[in-house]
This record gives sequence, structure tokens and C-alpha cells, in this order.
Amino acid sequence: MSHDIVLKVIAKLLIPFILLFALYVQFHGDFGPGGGFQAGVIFAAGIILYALTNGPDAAMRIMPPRLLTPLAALGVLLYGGVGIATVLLGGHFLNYDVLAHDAVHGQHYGILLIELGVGVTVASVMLVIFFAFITQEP
Amino acid sequence: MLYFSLLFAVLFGFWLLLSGFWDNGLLLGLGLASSLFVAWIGTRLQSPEQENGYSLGMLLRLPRYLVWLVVAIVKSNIDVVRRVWDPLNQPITPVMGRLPVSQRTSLCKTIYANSITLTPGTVAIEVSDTDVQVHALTRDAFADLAGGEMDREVSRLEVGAGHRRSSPNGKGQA
Amino acid sequence: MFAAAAICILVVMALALARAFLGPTVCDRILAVNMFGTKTVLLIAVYGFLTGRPDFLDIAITYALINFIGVIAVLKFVEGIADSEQQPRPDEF
Amino acid sequence: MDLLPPLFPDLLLDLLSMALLIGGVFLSISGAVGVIRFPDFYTRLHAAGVTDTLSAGMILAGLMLQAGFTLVTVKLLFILIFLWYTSPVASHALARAAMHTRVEPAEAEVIDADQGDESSAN
Repeated sequence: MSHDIVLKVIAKLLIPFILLFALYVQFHGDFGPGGGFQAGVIFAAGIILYALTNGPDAAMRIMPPRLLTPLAALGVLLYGGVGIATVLLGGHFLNYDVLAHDAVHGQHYGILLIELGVGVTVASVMLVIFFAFITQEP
Repeated sequence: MLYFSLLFAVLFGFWLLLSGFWDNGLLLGLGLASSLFVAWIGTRLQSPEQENGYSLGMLLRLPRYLVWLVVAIVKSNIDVVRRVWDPLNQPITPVMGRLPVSQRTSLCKTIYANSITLTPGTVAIEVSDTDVQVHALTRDAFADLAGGEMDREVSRLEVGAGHRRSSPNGKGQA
Repeated sequence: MFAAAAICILVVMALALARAFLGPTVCDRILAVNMFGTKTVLLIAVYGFLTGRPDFLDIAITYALINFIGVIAVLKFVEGIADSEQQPRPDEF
Repeated sequence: MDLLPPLFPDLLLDLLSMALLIGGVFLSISGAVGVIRFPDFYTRLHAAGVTDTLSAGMILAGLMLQAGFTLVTVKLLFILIFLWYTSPVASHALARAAMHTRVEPAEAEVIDADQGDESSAN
């Protein structure tokens, strides 16, 4: 288990594409199947693959756990922030129409930001839970 | 830096082909940002103390190798399928053994091990610095592999056809 | 044509599932589940053509990713248990 | 008569893609039968390899011919590359885990191919 070079080499080449695919799913939520939740899960799965092949310490160097908890909060904050912003701009809570000059663009940007918040939160919470499990002493 | 630029270019191409929205400025911008971000993470995945073994020459020699590999895959598939349907005339004779690995970089060792596994009938079990443990479905498949043609092809990928090194064990001159 | 292909893939998946139930070792079961997963990817792709919705291909890619990572994770787990126990009992799973 | 030129390639394409699909499905079933029939884990691994490599390739190639030169074909190509890239890794990891859990290969002949050099130290 210590030096399985096949898994290490393959994972290094594969993980960038997994992460980019996650971001593709993230930003094409309103054109095809997908959205923030799935994207967050795929992104976290890519990092988990790195932790499985190169060990938890290497994965924690890429995604430091002390950054993950604030990121999870940031995602929720983004979600809430969009809601507050719509209220401040004179609409109802999460009424995206007021975010841009016309309703269609407003909807577009609003959903994009909301989904980004969901994705960030899901990915970081999943990684926090995963790291909590693997660093636990048996 | 070369790795970063190459990775970025490939990732952005990947995004364009996945997305299909080539006239939407917002999505193009997001794609650019995503590719930069992921290429940055991707370069950090490469640990500095470890050689990565990539070179442009290798990339150019790759297509020829892939064609050779696909032909090998088709041949060995046919062999295994015949042994599934006709067990009386073509019985399986499982073999377990070790074969030398002549590649130096871990990337090329990985390519060799994966090529062994990708051709049905032979599976690479454990890869060490000098040899690879192989399980083969038939004695013939093992003998083919021991003949060293695949080893030579991968080594050629590594160093180029011009100055091919001889295999360290004097094998592969079949 | 696509329907026939989809049904044949379902038969293959059923055979894989039979191997997953038969075992006998845990590795046989994981092998069968991995095969089941890759056939699911093909089934989703064929089904996308059957219903005329190529959107399904994104789901197929996602499924292939998650299947691969899941199999690697389970294998690491099994390997870890086997390495930590001096007398592995893989038949008891 | 003037209808033939545009029709003919389509028909040929359909036939070719049907042949690829049938071949892929046949290989898939062969592999599955092998997985059921072969005696031990390591030999089953080879049979499963058939369904992951050429069978998947032929089925996806058949679908690609149906899709033509579109982004759908590109996505099918991505699936194929991904499957061919990961399936040997999964097989390798499976075989390795089987070695670690001491799954014994039934009736396997053991050959030490490199007589008396490095590996004799192992």
C-alpha cells in the first residue's frame, strides 16, 4: 500500500480532469443535468481520490482543513448574501429579477451565485467529514 | 511552468468540448477561470522531489504506440473470447510469474503495467522498481509478454527510436 | 436496435450481479460490482440514444468517475483490513 | 436513381454501427459468461477485462457513428478514453488487493521468468 506507483501516477493525471468536470457541472446547471450539489460531490470525490492514492497528508496540503470550515460558511453566506442583496435592491428574498437590468439576466446571475454557494459548501463539508474520518485514531 | 501551460491548454480544450457554448462570454470566462484554477491545483499535485517523466517527444510518439496497443487489445480480446466459448479445444492454463521492467521513469512503468492489464489475458499485479508480477490466462499469453515486444514498445516511447537501450536482462531479443 | 443493445447490456449486468452474489471471496464481489458499474455507464449512454436525449452522456461520465473512485476506496479499505489483521479472513464478508 | 447517393452512405453507416453494436454486445456477453464460468478470481479478472476494453469500445464506437460529427461524439469519446484509462487501474488494484487478502490462484503454474538475477533476491 505504501508505494503503488500505478495508482499514484494515474491519479495525478486524472484528478485535474475530474476537478474541471466538476466545475463544468457546476456552471452548466441551467443548461443540462447538474448543479451545485452534484458539482460539490464530484469535486470532493476528486480530492478524496488524491487522499486515497497519495495519503491523507498530501491531500491536506492541497486542501488545508483549516480553510475548509470557513469555506463551508462562505458558501452559505453567499447563498444568504444573494437573498439579502435582492431585498436591499427592492425585491423579495431571493427574487433574482432585480439583480440585473432585465429579469432574464437577473435570474441567470442569481442562480449561478446560489449554485456556487451550494457547491462550495457541499464540497467543503464533504471533505471536512472525510478528513475527520481518516485522521481518527482507531 | 511548462506543465502548467500544457495542463491549462488541455483543460480549456476539455471545457470547450464539454460545454459546447462557444459564443457565451460568461461561460467562456468561467471556463477560463476554472481551467486556471484547476491547472494551479494540478501543478501542486506534482510533488517537486519526484521526477514526472513527461516530455514533448514522448507526447509525439504516443499516437503510434496507441495504435499498436489497440491492435494488441483486439488480438488478445479475440483470444480470450475463444477460450470462453470453446473450453475443450482451447483450455485455459493460468500462469503466475515475474517479468523484468526496463523503463526508468515511474510514468513509463505505469504505462507498461497498464498496457499489460489493458490487454485481456494478462494482468499486472505488483509493480516494483525492477520487475512486475503478472498473472496470465494462458501460457501463450505469458510467453508473448515475456518475448518483450510490449516492453520494447514502451521503452521506445520513453527514449525514442533513435537510441534504443538494450534491455538490462538481455531479454527482449526474441 | 438500441433497445436490443440495452436489453443485452441488462443481461450482462444480471450475470455480473450473479457473480456478486456467488462470491466466493470479497474480491470477486468487488470485481462484479466494478463490472456492473462500467456496464451501467454503457447502458446510460445507449439509453440516452434510445430516448433521444444526449444530456444523459454527462450523467454517464459522472457515473464512470464515481464508480472508479468508489471501487478504489473499497479496495483500499479491504486491503487495509487485510494488512492490519495477521490472519485475514476474506471469506467472511 | 438520384436518391441513391445521399441514401447509400446513411445505410452503410447504419449497417456499420449495427455491426459494431452487435459485436460489442456479443463480446460483453462472452465476458460475462467467462466471469461466471472461470474457476478462480484471477481468471475471472481476464474475462471482466474483455467487457471493459473491446466491448465498451465497440458499443461506444457504434453510438458515435450514429451521432456523426457532433459534440455528442466528443462526449462518447471522453467516456471511452475515461473507461480505457481507469479500467486497467481498477483491475490492477483488484489483483493487488486479492494478493494482499491472500486469495490463492487456483491451479496456476508459477514461472520465474528472469532466472537468477534481481528477482532471486526477493
